[in-house]
Amino acid sequence: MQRNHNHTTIVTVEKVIDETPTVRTLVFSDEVMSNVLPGQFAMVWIPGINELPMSVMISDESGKAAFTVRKHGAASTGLFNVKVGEQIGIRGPYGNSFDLKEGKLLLVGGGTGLVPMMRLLTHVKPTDDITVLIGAKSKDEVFFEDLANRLLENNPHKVIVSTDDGSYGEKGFVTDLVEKHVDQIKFDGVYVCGPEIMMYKTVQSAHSRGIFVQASLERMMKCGVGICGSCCVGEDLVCKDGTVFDGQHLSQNKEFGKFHRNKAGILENY
Amino acid sequence: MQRNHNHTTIVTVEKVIDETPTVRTLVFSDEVMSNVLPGQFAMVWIPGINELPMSVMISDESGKAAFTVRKHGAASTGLFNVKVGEQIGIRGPYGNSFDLKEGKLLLVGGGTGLVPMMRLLTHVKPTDDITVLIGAKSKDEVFFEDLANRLLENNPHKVIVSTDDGSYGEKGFVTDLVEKHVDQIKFDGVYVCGPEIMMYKTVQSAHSRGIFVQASLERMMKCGVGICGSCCVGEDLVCKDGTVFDGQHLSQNKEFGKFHRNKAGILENY
Amino acid sequence: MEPNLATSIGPIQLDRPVMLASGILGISLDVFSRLYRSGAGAVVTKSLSTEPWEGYPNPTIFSVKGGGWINAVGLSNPGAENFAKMIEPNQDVPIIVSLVGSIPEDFEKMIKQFENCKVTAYELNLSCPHVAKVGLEVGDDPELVKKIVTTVKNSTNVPVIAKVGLGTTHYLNTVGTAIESGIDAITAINTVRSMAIDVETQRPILSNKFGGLSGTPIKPIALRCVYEISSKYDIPIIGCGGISTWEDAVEFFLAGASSVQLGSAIGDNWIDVFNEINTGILQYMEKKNYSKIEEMIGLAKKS
Amino acid sequence: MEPNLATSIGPIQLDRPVMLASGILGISLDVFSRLYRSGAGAVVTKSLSTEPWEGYPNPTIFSVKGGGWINAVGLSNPGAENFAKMIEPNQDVPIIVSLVGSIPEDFEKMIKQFENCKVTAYELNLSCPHVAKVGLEVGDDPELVKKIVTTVKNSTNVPVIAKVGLGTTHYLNTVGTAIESGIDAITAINTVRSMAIDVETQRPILSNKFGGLSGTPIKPIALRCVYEISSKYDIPIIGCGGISTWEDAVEFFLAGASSVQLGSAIGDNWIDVFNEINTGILQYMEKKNYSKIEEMIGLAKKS
Ligand SMILES: Cc1cc2nc3c(=O)[nH]c(=O)nc-3n(C[C@H](O)[C@H](O)[C@H](O)COP(=O)(O)OP(=O)(O)OC[C@H]3O[C@@H](n4cnc5c(N)ncnc54)[C@H](O)[C@@H]3O)c2cc1C
Ligand SMILES: Cc1cc2nc3c(=O)[nH]c(=O)nc-3n(C[C@H](O)[C@H](O)[C@H](O)COP(=O)(O)OP(=O)(O)OC[C@H]3O[C@@H](n4cnc5c(N)ncnc54)[C@H](O)[C@@H]3O)c2cc1C
Ligand SMILES: Cc1cc2nc3c(=O)[nH]c(=O)nc-3n(C[C@H](O)[C@H](O)[C@H](O)COP(=O)(O)O)c2cc1C
Ligand SMILES: Cc1cc2nc3c(=O)[nH]c(=O)nc-3n(C[C@H](O)[C@H](O)[C@H](O)COP(=O)(O)O)c2cc1C
Ligand code: FES
Ligand code: FES
Repeated sequence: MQRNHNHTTIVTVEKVIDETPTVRTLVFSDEVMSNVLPGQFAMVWIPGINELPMSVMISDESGKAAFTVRKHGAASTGLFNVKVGEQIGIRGPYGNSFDLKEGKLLLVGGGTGLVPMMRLLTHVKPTDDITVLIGAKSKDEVFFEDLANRLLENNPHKVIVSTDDGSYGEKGFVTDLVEKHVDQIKFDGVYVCGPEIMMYKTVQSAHSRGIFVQASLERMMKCGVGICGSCCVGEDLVCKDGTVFDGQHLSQNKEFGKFHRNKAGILENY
Repeated sequence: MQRNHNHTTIVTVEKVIDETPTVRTLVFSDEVMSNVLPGQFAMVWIPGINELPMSVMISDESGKAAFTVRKHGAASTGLFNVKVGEQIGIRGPYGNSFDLKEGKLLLVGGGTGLVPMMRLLTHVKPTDDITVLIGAKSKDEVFFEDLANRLLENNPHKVIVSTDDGSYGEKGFVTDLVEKHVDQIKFDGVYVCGPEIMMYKTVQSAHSRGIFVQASLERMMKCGVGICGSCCVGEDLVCKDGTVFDGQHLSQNKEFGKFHRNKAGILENY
Repeated sequence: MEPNLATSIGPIQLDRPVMLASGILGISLDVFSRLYRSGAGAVVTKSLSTEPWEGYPNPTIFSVKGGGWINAVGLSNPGAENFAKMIEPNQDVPIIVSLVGSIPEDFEKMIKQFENCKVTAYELNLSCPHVAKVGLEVGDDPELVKKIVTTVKNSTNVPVIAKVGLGTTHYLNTVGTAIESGIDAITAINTVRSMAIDVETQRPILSNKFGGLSGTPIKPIALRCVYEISSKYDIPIIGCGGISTWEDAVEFFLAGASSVQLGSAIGDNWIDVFNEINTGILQYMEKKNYSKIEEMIGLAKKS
Repeated sequence: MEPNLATSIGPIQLDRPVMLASGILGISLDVFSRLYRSGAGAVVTKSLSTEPWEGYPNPTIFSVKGGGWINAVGLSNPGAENFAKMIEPNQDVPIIVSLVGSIPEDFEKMIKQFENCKVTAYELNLSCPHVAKVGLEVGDDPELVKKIVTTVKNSTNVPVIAKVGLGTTHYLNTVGTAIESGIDAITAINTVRSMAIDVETQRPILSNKFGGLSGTPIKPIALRCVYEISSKYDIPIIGCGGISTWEDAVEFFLAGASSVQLGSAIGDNWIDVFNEINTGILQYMEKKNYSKIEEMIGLAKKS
């Protein structure tokens, strides 16, 4: 019987990689998750604790996938603390995926927003000329720089890191780097995932210059399947219509970059 | 979506053929029913009246099927009285089918038990040498004789009718004719459907001579799918294990030819 | 005459007979407009309480192998006041405001907060099967139902619907009490209390352990409730539970419902389901030569 | 230690934990033997009454589009006396005799008729949802339940099980009453009252209009009932409702059932289902390192 993506599958964590003091990658075997499209996510059950939406991280081993989680509140800390040999439940993949252009591409990621970007890198053509911008608060929090370089070995590419405090790479917000890049280069596609304000500015920078841009949004998610409504942003449901939206569409959304909803569904400012 | 054979499909009766004063054939369009195997049956819903098991009769028009019903109690009389343009519900096909041998074949049918025999005739090879024995009480009740001859146009064949009162064809019970035939000819297969006693004797005649024989049994049926148990005969469930059983198997069944169960499930003698 | 999808549920008039059920995608006015444009005849809001509620932690929803969903979102909602502010600009979308509470005063207070809103009806959730002190725990208490319905009817001229479900008190008694207290219509049914256990980790999956079953599995149960209510009482009924095709909707009309709600079908077929059902109903009406939904309501009781 | 499928339900010992539910293929001793050989741990007979009953006219069973069945066979059965005669020769097959009746004397009388039979247990059907004056109409009346259970317990030393379902009285109260009156075990649940209407002919499909929903749709409901009973009372439980895979069976064990029954799964997967489930449970036990079913009973309540 084919697996119904809405039914929870239990997998065992096989490897835990510390990316930074607060970010870990948990690797597990699952054919379906190893083949998701860039931008797709899973609902991840940490038994007895919570269930969270997580982008599906790549693994270098075939048939495997991973989650890269930053410890934050109780739920993500629960996932962060899962040990090798422990079980978690997964359902999905959910959501649409990035529409990958060819030519000069700009990928912008912050924190765990880099996860879908890494998977996107596994889909580029060898002829594509790729620039990856990685934003972080400080040196400690930089990860996936080496991975990005490794994945792009056979491509013309640049991987540039910026830190807010300048402790590593260029100093300043990654969105300033974005602005600089789109000013100089006519990209064929810009892709962004990270904090909403980073995505908002990146979309503005690219879209206002007529450059094709897509962002993968995050919202509170309960069901992941378009029932509960908790992930709405304007009239869009992130889990079902997204998570990936075009700049064109986002520029007309009243809530993107301005509001999100909390667990009770109350609009809060970013 | 493919049709689930357990879900009732509503069809409209398009033609009604009077076979005898008490037997009618009701023709309707239904691709699935037009292609059932010989021996298979349908559960037929007469809205507001009852639901009955019925062998699926052939029709000369493609994409069509029929039921040939003898009016008896309230349920079958309800079906008998359905007019052209009225709707009935059907589910199925249910049950297994005859295992058709090649060579010299003997088909024995009584009354509406001829229905699966007619369908069997549409599956024989042109080289098969076929004898059809039709039993009836009296001349009035003979039907499908012409049809059998027509279906066997291209085969070496004989169609012999016997009536209990001798008012048509040979006089006597059809089972006496069976006995005579199996004595003279080493048939490759014998197939029978009709009153239980006719089937019992036919099975005995053939099986005792080492001739392959199959009978299609009738029992009270409520569900048709192996849930309710009302169709049991010994440890067999007619709807699920049958309706077609081999002589070998039947000769070991304690109830075949002797008992059947009434609507309350009480064993009654034949 | 061309068939027409309009229907009336007692004093409530709708252009189309299939509504969005409460709790499904039900927290944003923008989403409501989108659903209305997609063919919903009305939208029912998430059940609102006097205070904002976060609801239960995840997992709050579970997809059942045999079909359907079990949810225990725990009535998370932004609270009636916030919600009223959000829908104030609305003019076009028929919005039915669903309310939960424990005492009559809760409902009275919330209805005041909607004074400046265009509200098509209120739906009193007397039937959520997984939150303490509200929902079914209210619906199962006939005295409380009486007080709440009476109070609400005295607080507003907007039509009031009671939503019932399978609880510890027989729902037909709850319906009877609501009718005696002046209710305008009944929605039947809510989700059915259920559970799922993971065999690997050996624990209930939902954080709340128990949740409510919705979707195809409950359709035969919901249909029987509608038929039973319409056979026993003379009250407009909104059928709800497992509806996902036009045939399902028509079955509910034939059983006595004058309109229907759906939720879970959206999780399986997304929001196109409204127009698919509308189209199917229209074709059925053409075939049967009906010009109005009304003509088919309750026909199955005649046979 | 090799895992072993034996289980005990209070005083009842079974070699294998999956039984045939009442009313399924349940009228012939030969069929019982066949099912036992196919892996059933015990068979429950069709519910028997003091007199033979023909049951309702067809259609008596309906296959639901979303899965499961609705049946209203109307408790057709050959009567306890005929039935007792039929099973008298039985020595090997663990047979649980299901009984329906309206008054304590009905049950008393039938139990006498089984005096010469090897009966593993009696199961009192207090929960059939579609026949007047018996089944749920009895189960919904606490006084009557008390009288019947007390009478039955005084009439026999064979263990007695009460089978409950969703009626108009809360089933947990029925369970409580049965326990106070001395019942040995509880089977939960029976079918859930339901209905299906044909949109073409616009009439209820079953001749009795209402029937009981069984199969996959009711599994989440049944599981919650078992969990609720085992959380509230200390009584052996037989889980029943929608079980069709070994995972389903294990879920019921984890919720607190010490054995399970199944019926509808036979309509979908035929009688191989018993051995499929037995094999799956054994593999699960090996993986989890259990030697007895007992070790997993109720584990989901610990989390
Ligand atoms: C599509 C998608 C993909 C994601 N991918 C990743 C990833 O790869 N790695 C990663 O570390 N994080 C990812 N997240 C974020 C993650 O789901 C959590 O939001 C985050 O881990 C904080 O959760 P918390 O409950 O521990 O924090 P809390 O302190 O409880 O909550 C902090 C904030 O997190 C958000 N949040 C909490 N629960 C949820 C929820 N169920 N759904 C969405 N947001 C929630 C809310 O805005 C909340 O206010 C993703 C989110 C989405 C929607
Ligand atoms: C597999 C199968 C195929 C059949 N094919 C045909 C056919 O092609 N043409 C035809 O005329 N008849 C056929 N029958 C017989 C038919 O189903 C009825 O049994 C018969 O029409 C008499 O039904 P009644 O209810 O009108 O009679 P009643 O007077 O009510 O009953 C007479 C007897 O018919 C039998 N019977 C009644 N109801 C059923 C039922 N639901 N299932 C089985 N037996 C029942 C019982 O033995 C009963 O005692 C078939 C039966 C089976 C099992
Ligand atoms: C996720 C979810 C949340 C729900 N929230 C509510 C609610 O807040 N108030 C309410 O009255 N019903 C609520 N319900 C019940 C639905 O309104 C509806 O009665 C039930 O789901 C049956 O309909 P369906 O099968 O079409 O989903 C909820 C159902 C689901 C699945
Ligand atoms: C056709 C049919 C007949 C039934 N007859 C009885 C009965 O006589 N007595 C009884 O207690 N339960 C009866 N039941 C209920 C079953 O025993 C069982 O409780 C119910 O079907 C749920 O289990 P399942 O989902 O495995 O079928 C019947 C069920 C079906 C489908
Ligand atoms: S997470 Fe529930 S609708 Fe998107
Ligand atoms: S007719 Fe029900 S088991 Fe055969």
